[in-house]
Amino acid sequence: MDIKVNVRESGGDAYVVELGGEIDVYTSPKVKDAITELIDQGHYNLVINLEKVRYIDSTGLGVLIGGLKRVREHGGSVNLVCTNPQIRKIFDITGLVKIFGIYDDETEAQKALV
Amino acid sequence: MDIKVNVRESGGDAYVVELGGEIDVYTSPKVKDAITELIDQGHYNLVINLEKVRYIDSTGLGVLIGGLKRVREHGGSVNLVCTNPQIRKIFDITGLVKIFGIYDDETEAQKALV
Amino acid sequence: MKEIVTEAKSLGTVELRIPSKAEWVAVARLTVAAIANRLPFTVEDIEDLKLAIAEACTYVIHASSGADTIDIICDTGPADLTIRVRDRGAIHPEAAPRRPAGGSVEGLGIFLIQALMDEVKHTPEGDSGGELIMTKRVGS
Amino acid sequence: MKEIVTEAKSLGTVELRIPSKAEWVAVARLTVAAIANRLPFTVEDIEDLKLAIAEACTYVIHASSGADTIDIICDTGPADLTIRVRDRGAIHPEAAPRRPAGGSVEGLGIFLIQALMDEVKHTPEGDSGGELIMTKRVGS
Ligand SMILES: Nc1ncnc2c1ncn2[C@@H]1O[C@H](COP(=O)(O)OP(=O)(O)O)[C@@H](O)[C@H]1O
Ligand SMILES: Nc1ncnc2c1ncn2[C@@H]1O[C@H](COP(=O)(O)OP(=O)(O)O)[C@@H](O)[C@H]1O
Repeated sequence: MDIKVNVRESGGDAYVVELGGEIDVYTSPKVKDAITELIDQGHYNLVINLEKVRYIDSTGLGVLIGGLKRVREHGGSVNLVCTNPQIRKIFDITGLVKIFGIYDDETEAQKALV
Repeated sequence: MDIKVNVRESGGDAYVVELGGEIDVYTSPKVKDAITELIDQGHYNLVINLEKVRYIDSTGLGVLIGGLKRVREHGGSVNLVCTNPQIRKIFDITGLVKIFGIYDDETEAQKALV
Repeated sequence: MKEIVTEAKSLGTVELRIPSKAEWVAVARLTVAAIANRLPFTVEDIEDLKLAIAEACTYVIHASSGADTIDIICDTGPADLTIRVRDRGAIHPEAAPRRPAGGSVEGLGIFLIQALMDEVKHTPEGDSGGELIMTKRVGS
Repeated sequence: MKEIVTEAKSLGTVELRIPSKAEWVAVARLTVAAIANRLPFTVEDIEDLKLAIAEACTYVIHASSGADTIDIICDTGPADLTIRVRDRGAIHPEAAPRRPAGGSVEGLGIFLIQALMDEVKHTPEGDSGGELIMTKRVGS
């Protein structure tokens, strides 16, 4: 029932959205708001860190996809950090591995942005 | 849904029953069997270690009380090891703290047997 | 069965029906914990609620009057959780000893419910069995 | 509503009714996990089941046809768990795209259910709404 959203600036014009807990139909609006706010402020290079996420459902995936679509319109991109095998499996099954850059740690994900 | 029962001999003629997991209406028969077996074998000085027990209900308490009654008939006793505050609370509320010796570690509980 | 009037505004009701068997009590415990987690209860409160629902189910199973299932109805208010437990048999909390010492394990279970919950009532046994109603309030 | 014929011998049925609202989906997830825990499922299987039930509930909530509650009926066999999800509205898994890419998030949810469960059926929408029936087998 809990979600943690922590947004911080990182190298260059990139921003890191660090998420923790469970991203489901109830909590994903909070994630969407955080991402939307960043994009509205003109930040189009995002790292979304899912290392502390224990659970994600299609609503959560939809928020990530929605974010990716919007930043791409501005030539930006979204890279994910994901180490949880269950969550990686979801990205595999859905074919979203081909759409997102998925990395094992934040530094890697950040470097790959530029 | 899981219970772990581990019985081992310790100093003197004492035996330690180490329990782990949840002791409820479903799992407590396994605990009762282990204690009954020890008593049937003539072991009347028992330390029951509840350090790894996350949950106990009245059925579990009943098994401990039943064991205590039986060993007392033979001049024996039961000491408990219990550090979990929630479980200690249950012993407090029910007044069972006055019936059992309750200790913070196994060595203490064992020494107090003799 | 008589309609139960809930005092506080309900924020949602969850109903659970489990077989009246020992191996299903853990499911009731975890469901109640998940429901309680939606309210600002402390971790200790949630442990109390888990024990109270388990004792109620255990009581129904032991007092088994041939009912196959246990119905657990959880009403969440803004700051309280009321759990109703029903079977086709009877639940008689007033039959419990005031102090459990020397009593039966059944008495011990009902005693724990009374100690851990803020309010415990029961409706008399009718054609459709008795009902135990217990409430825990946040911050009590 | 037509009686559903379960293929394997049932070891017990648990029924859960939650409000048809996002904040209650976590309760369905945890209840299903507790039920699955009674069977020799792996940790990964249990995660799959949690996601599948959440997707079914999310679908019902989004497709909301005015139903207030979601009924979740879990039948446990010796080596399988069948979950039936009902509301007063319709669930149409065959309307889901074969591959989710480019589809809606609703389609993605149904796609995930199909990918994670061993069998997914649905009964046509009648007066009492549609029903999604999904089964996961141990060791599959
Ligand atoms: N609070 C208590 N203090 C002391 N004894 C108790 C308490 N509650 C229950 N008992 C006793 O615990 C014992 C074990 O309970 P139970 O499992 O029902 O008995 P049995 O093993 O004889 O079937 C019973 O003898 C009962 O009287
Ligand atoms: N597997 C997928 N691959 C690519 N895009 C997808 C996939 N599944 C869903 N989408 C897209 O995800 C986006 C976000 O979904 P949704 O939250 O329903 O949209 P919106 O934010 O516009 O309401 C939608 O544009 C949808 O088409």
